[in-house]
Amino acid sequence: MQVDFTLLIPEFMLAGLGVLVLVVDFTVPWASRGAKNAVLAALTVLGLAVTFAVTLWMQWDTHEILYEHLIYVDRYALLFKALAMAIGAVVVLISMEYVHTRIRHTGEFYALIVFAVLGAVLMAGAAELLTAYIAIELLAFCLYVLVALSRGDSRSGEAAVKYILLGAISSAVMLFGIALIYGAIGETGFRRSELLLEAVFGPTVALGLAMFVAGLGFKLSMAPFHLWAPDVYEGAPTPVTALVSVLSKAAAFALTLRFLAEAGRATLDEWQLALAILAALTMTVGTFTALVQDNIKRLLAYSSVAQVGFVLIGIIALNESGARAALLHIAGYSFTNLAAFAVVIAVEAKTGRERIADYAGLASRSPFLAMVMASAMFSLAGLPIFAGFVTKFLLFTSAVEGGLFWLMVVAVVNSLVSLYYYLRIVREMYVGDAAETGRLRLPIAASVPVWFLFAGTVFVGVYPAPLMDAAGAAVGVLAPFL
Amino acid sequence: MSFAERHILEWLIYLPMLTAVVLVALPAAWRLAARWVGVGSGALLMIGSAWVFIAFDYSAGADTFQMIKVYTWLESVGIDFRLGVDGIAAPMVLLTGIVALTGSVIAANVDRDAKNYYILLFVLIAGVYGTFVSIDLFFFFFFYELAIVPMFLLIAVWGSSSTFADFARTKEYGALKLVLMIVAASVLVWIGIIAIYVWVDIGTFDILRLRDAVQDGGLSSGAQKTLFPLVMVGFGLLAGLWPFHTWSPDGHVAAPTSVSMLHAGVLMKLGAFGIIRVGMTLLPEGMEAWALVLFILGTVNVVYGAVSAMAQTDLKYVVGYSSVSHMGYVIMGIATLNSIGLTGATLQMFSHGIMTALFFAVVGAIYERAHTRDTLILNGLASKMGWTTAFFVIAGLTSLGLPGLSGFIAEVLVFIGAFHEQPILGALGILGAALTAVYILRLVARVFFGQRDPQWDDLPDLTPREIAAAGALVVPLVLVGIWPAPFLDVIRHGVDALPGVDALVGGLL
Amino acid sequence: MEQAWLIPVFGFGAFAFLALFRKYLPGQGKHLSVLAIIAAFVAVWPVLFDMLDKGVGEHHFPRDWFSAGPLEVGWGIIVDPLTIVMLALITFVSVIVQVYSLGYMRHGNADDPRVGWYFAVHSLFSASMLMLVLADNLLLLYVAWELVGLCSYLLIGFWFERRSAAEAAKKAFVTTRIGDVGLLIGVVLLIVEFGTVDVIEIMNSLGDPGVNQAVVTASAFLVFFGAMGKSAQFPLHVWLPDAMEGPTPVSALIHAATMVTAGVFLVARLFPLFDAVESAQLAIAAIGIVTALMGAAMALVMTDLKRILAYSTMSHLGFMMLALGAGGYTAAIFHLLMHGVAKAMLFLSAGSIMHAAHDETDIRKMGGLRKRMPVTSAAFTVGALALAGIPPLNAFWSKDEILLAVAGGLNPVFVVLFLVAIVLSALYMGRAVLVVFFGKLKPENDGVHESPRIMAWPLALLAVLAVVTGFIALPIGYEGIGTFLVAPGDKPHAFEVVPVWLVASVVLALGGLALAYALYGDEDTSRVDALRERFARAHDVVANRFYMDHAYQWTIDRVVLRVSAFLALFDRKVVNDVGVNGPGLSAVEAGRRLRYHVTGLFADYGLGIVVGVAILGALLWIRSVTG
Amino acid sequence: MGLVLFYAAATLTLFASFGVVATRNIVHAALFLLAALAGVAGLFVLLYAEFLALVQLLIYGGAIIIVILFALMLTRSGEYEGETETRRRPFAAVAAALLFGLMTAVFVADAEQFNTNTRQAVPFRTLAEDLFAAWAVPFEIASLVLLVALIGAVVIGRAGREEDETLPEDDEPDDAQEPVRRGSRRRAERRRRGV
Amino acid sequence: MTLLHFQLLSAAIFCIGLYGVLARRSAVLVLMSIELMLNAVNLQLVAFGAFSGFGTSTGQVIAVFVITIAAAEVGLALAIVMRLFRSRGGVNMDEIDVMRG
Repeated sequence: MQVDFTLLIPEFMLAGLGVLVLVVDFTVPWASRGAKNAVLAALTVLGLAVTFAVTLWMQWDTHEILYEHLIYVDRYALLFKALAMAIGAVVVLISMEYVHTRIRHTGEFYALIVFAVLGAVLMAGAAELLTAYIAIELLAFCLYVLVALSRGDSRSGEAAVKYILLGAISSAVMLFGIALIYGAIGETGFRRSELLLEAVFGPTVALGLAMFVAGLGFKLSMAPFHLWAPDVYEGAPTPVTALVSVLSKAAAFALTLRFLAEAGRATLDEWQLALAILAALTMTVGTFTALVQDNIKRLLAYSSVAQVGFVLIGIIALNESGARAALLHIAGYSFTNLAAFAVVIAVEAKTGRERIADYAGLASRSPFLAMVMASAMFSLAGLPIFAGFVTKFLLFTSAVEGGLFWLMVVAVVNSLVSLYYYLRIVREMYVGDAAETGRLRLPIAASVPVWFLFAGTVFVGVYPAPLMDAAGAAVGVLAPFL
Repeated sequence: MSFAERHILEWLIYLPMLTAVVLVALPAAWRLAARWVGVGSGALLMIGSAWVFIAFDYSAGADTFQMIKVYTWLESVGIDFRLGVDGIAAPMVLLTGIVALTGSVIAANVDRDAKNYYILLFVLIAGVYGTFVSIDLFFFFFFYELAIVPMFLLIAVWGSSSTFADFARTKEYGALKLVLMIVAASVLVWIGIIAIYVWVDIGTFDILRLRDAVQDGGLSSGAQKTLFPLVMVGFGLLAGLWPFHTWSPDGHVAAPTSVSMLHAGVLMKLGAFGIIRVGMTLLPEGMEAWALVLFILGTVNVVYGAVSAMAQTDLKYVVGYSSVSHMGYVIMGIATLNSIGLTGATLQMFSHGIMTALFFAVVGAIYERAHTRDTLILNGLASKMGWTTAFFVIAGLTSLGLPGLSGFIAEVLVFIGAFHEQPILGALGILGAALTAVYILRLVARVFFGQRDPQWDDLPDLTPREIAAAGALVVPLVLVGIWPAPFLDVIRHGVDALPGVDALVGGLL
Repeated sequence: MEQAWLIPVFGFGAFAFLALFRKYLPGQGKHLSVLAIIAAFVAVWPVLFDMLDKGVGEHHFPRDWFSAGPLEVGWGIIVDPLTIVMLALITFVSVIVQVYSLGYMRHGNADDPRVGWYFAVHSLFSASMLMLVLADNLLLLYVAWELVGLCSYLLIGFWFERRSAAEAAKKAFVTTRIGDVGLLIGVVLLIVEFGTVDVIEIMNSLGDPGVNQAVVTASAFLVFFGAMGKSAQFPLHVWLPDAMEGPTPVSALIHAATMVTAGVFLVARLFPLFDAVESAQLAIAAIGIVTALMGAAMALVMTDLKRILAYSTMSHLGFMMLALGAGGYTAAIFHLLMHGVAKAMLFLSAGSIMHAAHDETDIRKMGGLRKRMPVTSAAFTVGALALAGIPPLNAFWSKDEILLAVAGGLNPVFVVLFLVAIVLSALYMGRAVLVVFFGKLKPENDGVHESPRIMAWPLALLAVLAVVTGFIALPIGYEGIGTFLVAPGDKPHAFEVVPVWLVASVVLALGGLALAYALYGDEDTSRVDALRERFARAHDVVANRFYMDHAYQWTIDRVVLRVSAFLALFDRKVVNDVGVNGPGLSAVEAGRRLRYHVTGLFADYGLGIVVGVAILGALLWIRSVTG
Repeated sequence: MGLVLFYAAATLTLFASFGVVATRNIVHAALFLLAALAGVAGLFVLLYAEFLALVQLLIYGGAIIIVILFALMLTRSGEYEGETETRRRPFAAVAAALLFGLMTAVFVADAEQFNTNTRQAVPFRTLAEDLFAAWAVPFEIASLVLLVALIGAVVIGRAGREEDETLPEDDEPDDAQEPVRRGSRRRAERRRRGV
Repeated sequence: MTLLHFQLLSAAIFCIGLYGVLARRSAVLVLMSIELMLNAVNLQLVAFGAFSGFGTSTGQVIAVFVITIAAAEVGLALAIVMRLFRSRGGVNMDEIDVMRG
């Protein structure tokens, strides 16, 4: 069994980067917290950037399966690797100020982000159930710790307890599913199990599939496995919330799509309806509950539950356009949500407030932040000229192409209702009267990526072709299964 | 095609966008600069729009869609940035130009945060242009939605709340209702568009190719009949279709002047335009099946709007309900499905757009001076505010269908078309015109004529800038009223090419 | 003859110019308007002679006004005797009135501040009225029809600071527009049925096979409804007396001589249409006589000079309609002309009095004015006598024609009623003249003196005309009006005299005057008061204008406004609050309830997972078994 | 013989499992857990997975139980007074029963399909080779997971200890504390009501 | 002794564990119950590996990983629970409900 280890260089680099951050943190005698924070953040971002570049450079045209179906190194994985690293870097940048004031363990914080990125990268490449599970756990463990990192806020502890215990339950469920699938077909590789799944599809495989998907659903916060999301979003330090909402979603999505396409394509008829019902439930629950939230982080939690419901459409339709659109949507959602969280983080870092009412008059205190937030809200609501419009449009189109007309109708209606709560925030920022005056300024380090995110949201919304090509290339890998 | 012909349409979209970007870059303190940029851009748009209208070749045998420009956008899905105008879009482009210019002139009255106001205004304008000139279903919808988004902030931030004897309407309520209702309706359109794309299944959003495919039987009659109500209600709502019209009066009451002008003047036309562009063009059989329903709703619009307007005591509510009533004529005209009715409908879109913009400009001016729009309080304004009165009366006369002004030609054509199909409904439509006379004249008599209360003694008349803007709106009203032929020739070219239109040629009408 | 289109153009041009630039012209450009109308007046003559030369003509212009689908609406004119006489009347009276207005709109040494606007609208009115009579197609005719209505509105409301003027203007416009609804429906029906807008074409194809006679009948009634509005026929007459709020020259021109006769003209223009529908003709006659009697009755009890004249106008318009209903095309138009001249003169005289007496219009406060205002009183008397039907003044001839037509074409009931109306006519005219000009001069009118020459001369000119114009009925120099003005399809007929009717009408008219003298001949009002006591109830009804205004007001207040208030409330409470806010609020309410599914309890979250697994597993299992 | 052993181990495991979830004494619960783990280890032996049985005993018995006991002592959870069950106990029972029913049905339905009726041992060498060669990557990742868990345990433990310390730029938001107060108020209330 | 025996036993342990997770108040007990669930998984895996005749070690390998991860999870979870205990003065799962809705 000859394995080309060079193909795993990005993963090694990430692992090394994480350790390096820890080591630097421990060994360097820091002059001040500020310096430590800045240097470590810079180191992390630089490392992620280098890895990003190296990954793209080395793996642009690679299509390999390592260890006989353990790990894929292909365009599909590459897209998500790149996305994960970008997300990691952006989160580090936008949270520097917050970390400085609110997180004690700077080094561990950045190192854990790097490890989380690594977990996501591995999930994107996982070609087999066990690897997928371990990768999921790597990401999840990082998040458990990160969620608990907030200093002094007991909500953080509550969130962490709920998160890790529920995560453990979901792991157990997922593992039981893996056991059943493995037991039924004697195989854990996605591609090799595809035909077998069809041949032996019966109660055991059905239950195994259900339990495995439930585990994935937990990570995706798909209803009814979504209940942890609002509490964790609220309790976690806000940068971590951003990470949870974007990185773990994207990675879980990558894995789910790959699994359902490669292993589940043949039994599409069996599971499509069930998942479609859950998807409809997910978007509806997320949307309607978000209507009445007061806390912006909780609102964004429900909003991402709803967004996951939308993304699921593309997975469930399981056609090429659906997969492409879902990829596009998850990328657009990542940009957008990060932009929104950048604002939330900035506001919280300055004022310590996170209720929606606290955003009153933000437009006068910081036109830039308000503009970014408003555009993020519009994008999430699916309005032009932002990414959300195009990606939702394509997603819903794919649903009809996949024969799921009713699901598209549900999605469209939810998309409409969601506009209400997104507009609420916009209204608050532009119409409300600020309780405090004085300008809010974003640090340079954060404003650069925020500009980048804003521009990205608009760019994707106005000219999605490049991203669409990338998504197309990625989906091309899955094409035989779509 | 000349260079200009190839690029004019896209620049009608780029220019307002660019203006918005320039304004974003402008420091907030440079108010005057923001105004000049806004007005200058409006003027350029006006020139460009006029050029499009004039350059449109309506001679027999000329292509239905002209100045077509295609940019590949998302090849894999079949979405292209595809622009072109036909005889129905060309007058709408001109209308947009006129209202954009006058609107941006009137918008110079905005004191608070003028820069952002203009930014949003121009995004709105870009959306409107985009919708009128897009011949790709995706972009049609894209711009349609784009035109809605800025409304929320424009109304919620710069609007005005009002309290009445037994109810109150905050600007937030108006803004939220307007945006949510329009988006709710556009959701139906969305479903329809996607369904058309998938079911016709030729892998493109190109309206022209879809049209041809549908005419070759690419979409079953049942599907068309299923989808048409979605499109009808979806676009109809923006056109103020009863009973989905309530966003319109409330929204207009809350909106600042220039936004009302653009919204009632142009945006509402997008709805009717959408019914023609999507409903008639792509779902001709559905249109035919649902025409009677649309017809009845349109007639209800006319009468209901007029009767409701009669009971209003707020100037903007009156104008708002009158818009509902007048858009009813447009809907009736479309529902006739014959060439005369449709021609009338299109001309009515143009005419009403200008007229209502004028209305709102004047009403806004009154409100800015008197700080009230209550018709029970205002009186005798005519002797001190001559220009105001003159413009209001001209708008009012247009609205009640006085010959010599544009409304008459449009309405009469609608009536002729309507009588050909449904004489009873047509007669009700004419009755609506008489009701319009009642409420407009009551209003004029009450607000402008009669003894003046001393508290209004010091209200100044329109400023020269406002006079220029309002005057610019009067010109097309009179021009179309006296010499509608250039407009009708262009419109005829578009109407004749629509599928499912009864040309009414041969024998008696 | 083609150049006839120029006639209205002068006026339109003057209007456009004055509307835009009057502020910058000396005297606000009023002379320009007068010049324009004089030009129009002059331009009528070549057309007349041309027509006499070449006969009736229709002329289309090569360029269409507009076209939509197969419908083509051209610019075109008809020049026929009807047009010519209307042109002559309109231009002539307009010239007179405008010249008169030059004086009337001057108070002391200053013009009315809006005098430019006044003349501008006058120009527009004349032009529109000329266009109305020239129009060869229904739409053009309708356009002009509405424009004259607009001018009437603008001029009634000329002194809009007065609440009553504003209300009167509104009332006039709204009422006539109610009629116009019918007209427009009728016109559109005709257009749709015949596929053309050309009047002559439509009239020629009325009897064609395949024409839906129901449509023809309906449009006849509807068109007449329009005519009723404009020509103040019962029950749409209520606006006319109120219209007297306008400046008096306006009343003379618009509400006596020209615009109000547009309805009569319209029926005449579309005469074949009504000829074809017998029931419509009967309706016209009935409406006409009712209007005539009501108008006369009300004229008799009014104390306001202008209102007396207004009701008299209404009454005479009724005569014209009656004539048309009887098929007396010639008679109607003839009376239209004669009445126009006479009534214009009466109004101008009244204006002259008001100008002198500080806008006093109550006849009870007048008396003996003949000594102070000789020209005015002479003119007024001539006009009154003419309208009373005293030979050889002009209206005598035309009234006689009508009587002949009625006797020849209608039920005797109409004849009797018409004769009653003739008596009433003479009676109220006699009353007006006696009360205003004879008797003792009231002290408050001590300073009254004759109006300036620019107002007096037109009066004198009109008085002369009132005397002589009647003779055009006679075959002097040509075959007479009966051969000149002929209904389409009718044979020309020579002027005829039926002695019985001639004598009857003259005797009745004189009888009426005698009665008037008996009642109002001196200062003693006891006879009148006794009569009023005697017929108190009838007097009340008539003095309250048959409670028509009350009925309308009641309908507006209690029906229309209540319906609209209800609808507005319905719109807000039901359509908006329930239909729009309802779904929105219920969505929020759903969210409010739904949020409790996130209880915060770990156990519940875990339960969620279990339930989800169970549901998903069960669903998948079922699918694996079934499909 | 095998069946007897199976039933013995199964009975032990089930009984001990019930003990874990039913006993009121938490230390007892930990001991029951140990017993259940041992039972499962026995079952592993029956399935010819001796290595796994060993691992089970070593890691669980040796490590996890110790850790848990430490935790029990540190959190003083042993001296639990009053209710030991959550308010959702009935639902929990129903849900567990439901799932068990579903699983039973599934397993019974597919009882024959995957059952070869012969147990098959995997040679220890194969296991080792697979673990370190074929599954090398998951193995590596697992080590990272352990690293993260280690860091986490340390950091979180430390965070707790140093909670009272303030950072130089501390500006604790007011409302960050607010939920705690809310929570404790509710707790106090509940105590007062004797719930 | 068939696969079904082990499967049912495993299911029973899993569900008992599940019950414990949901019904137990003490966070530490919840963790213990989770261990039970994971053990059930392992039993399932090993039983399948032994009975299904695949002849591969995969079942056992997964079980090894499960045990490893479970150990790590317990450690981490306990740390978090302890932290919560310190800030709240209790680890009662019924009272960890500050955040809701």
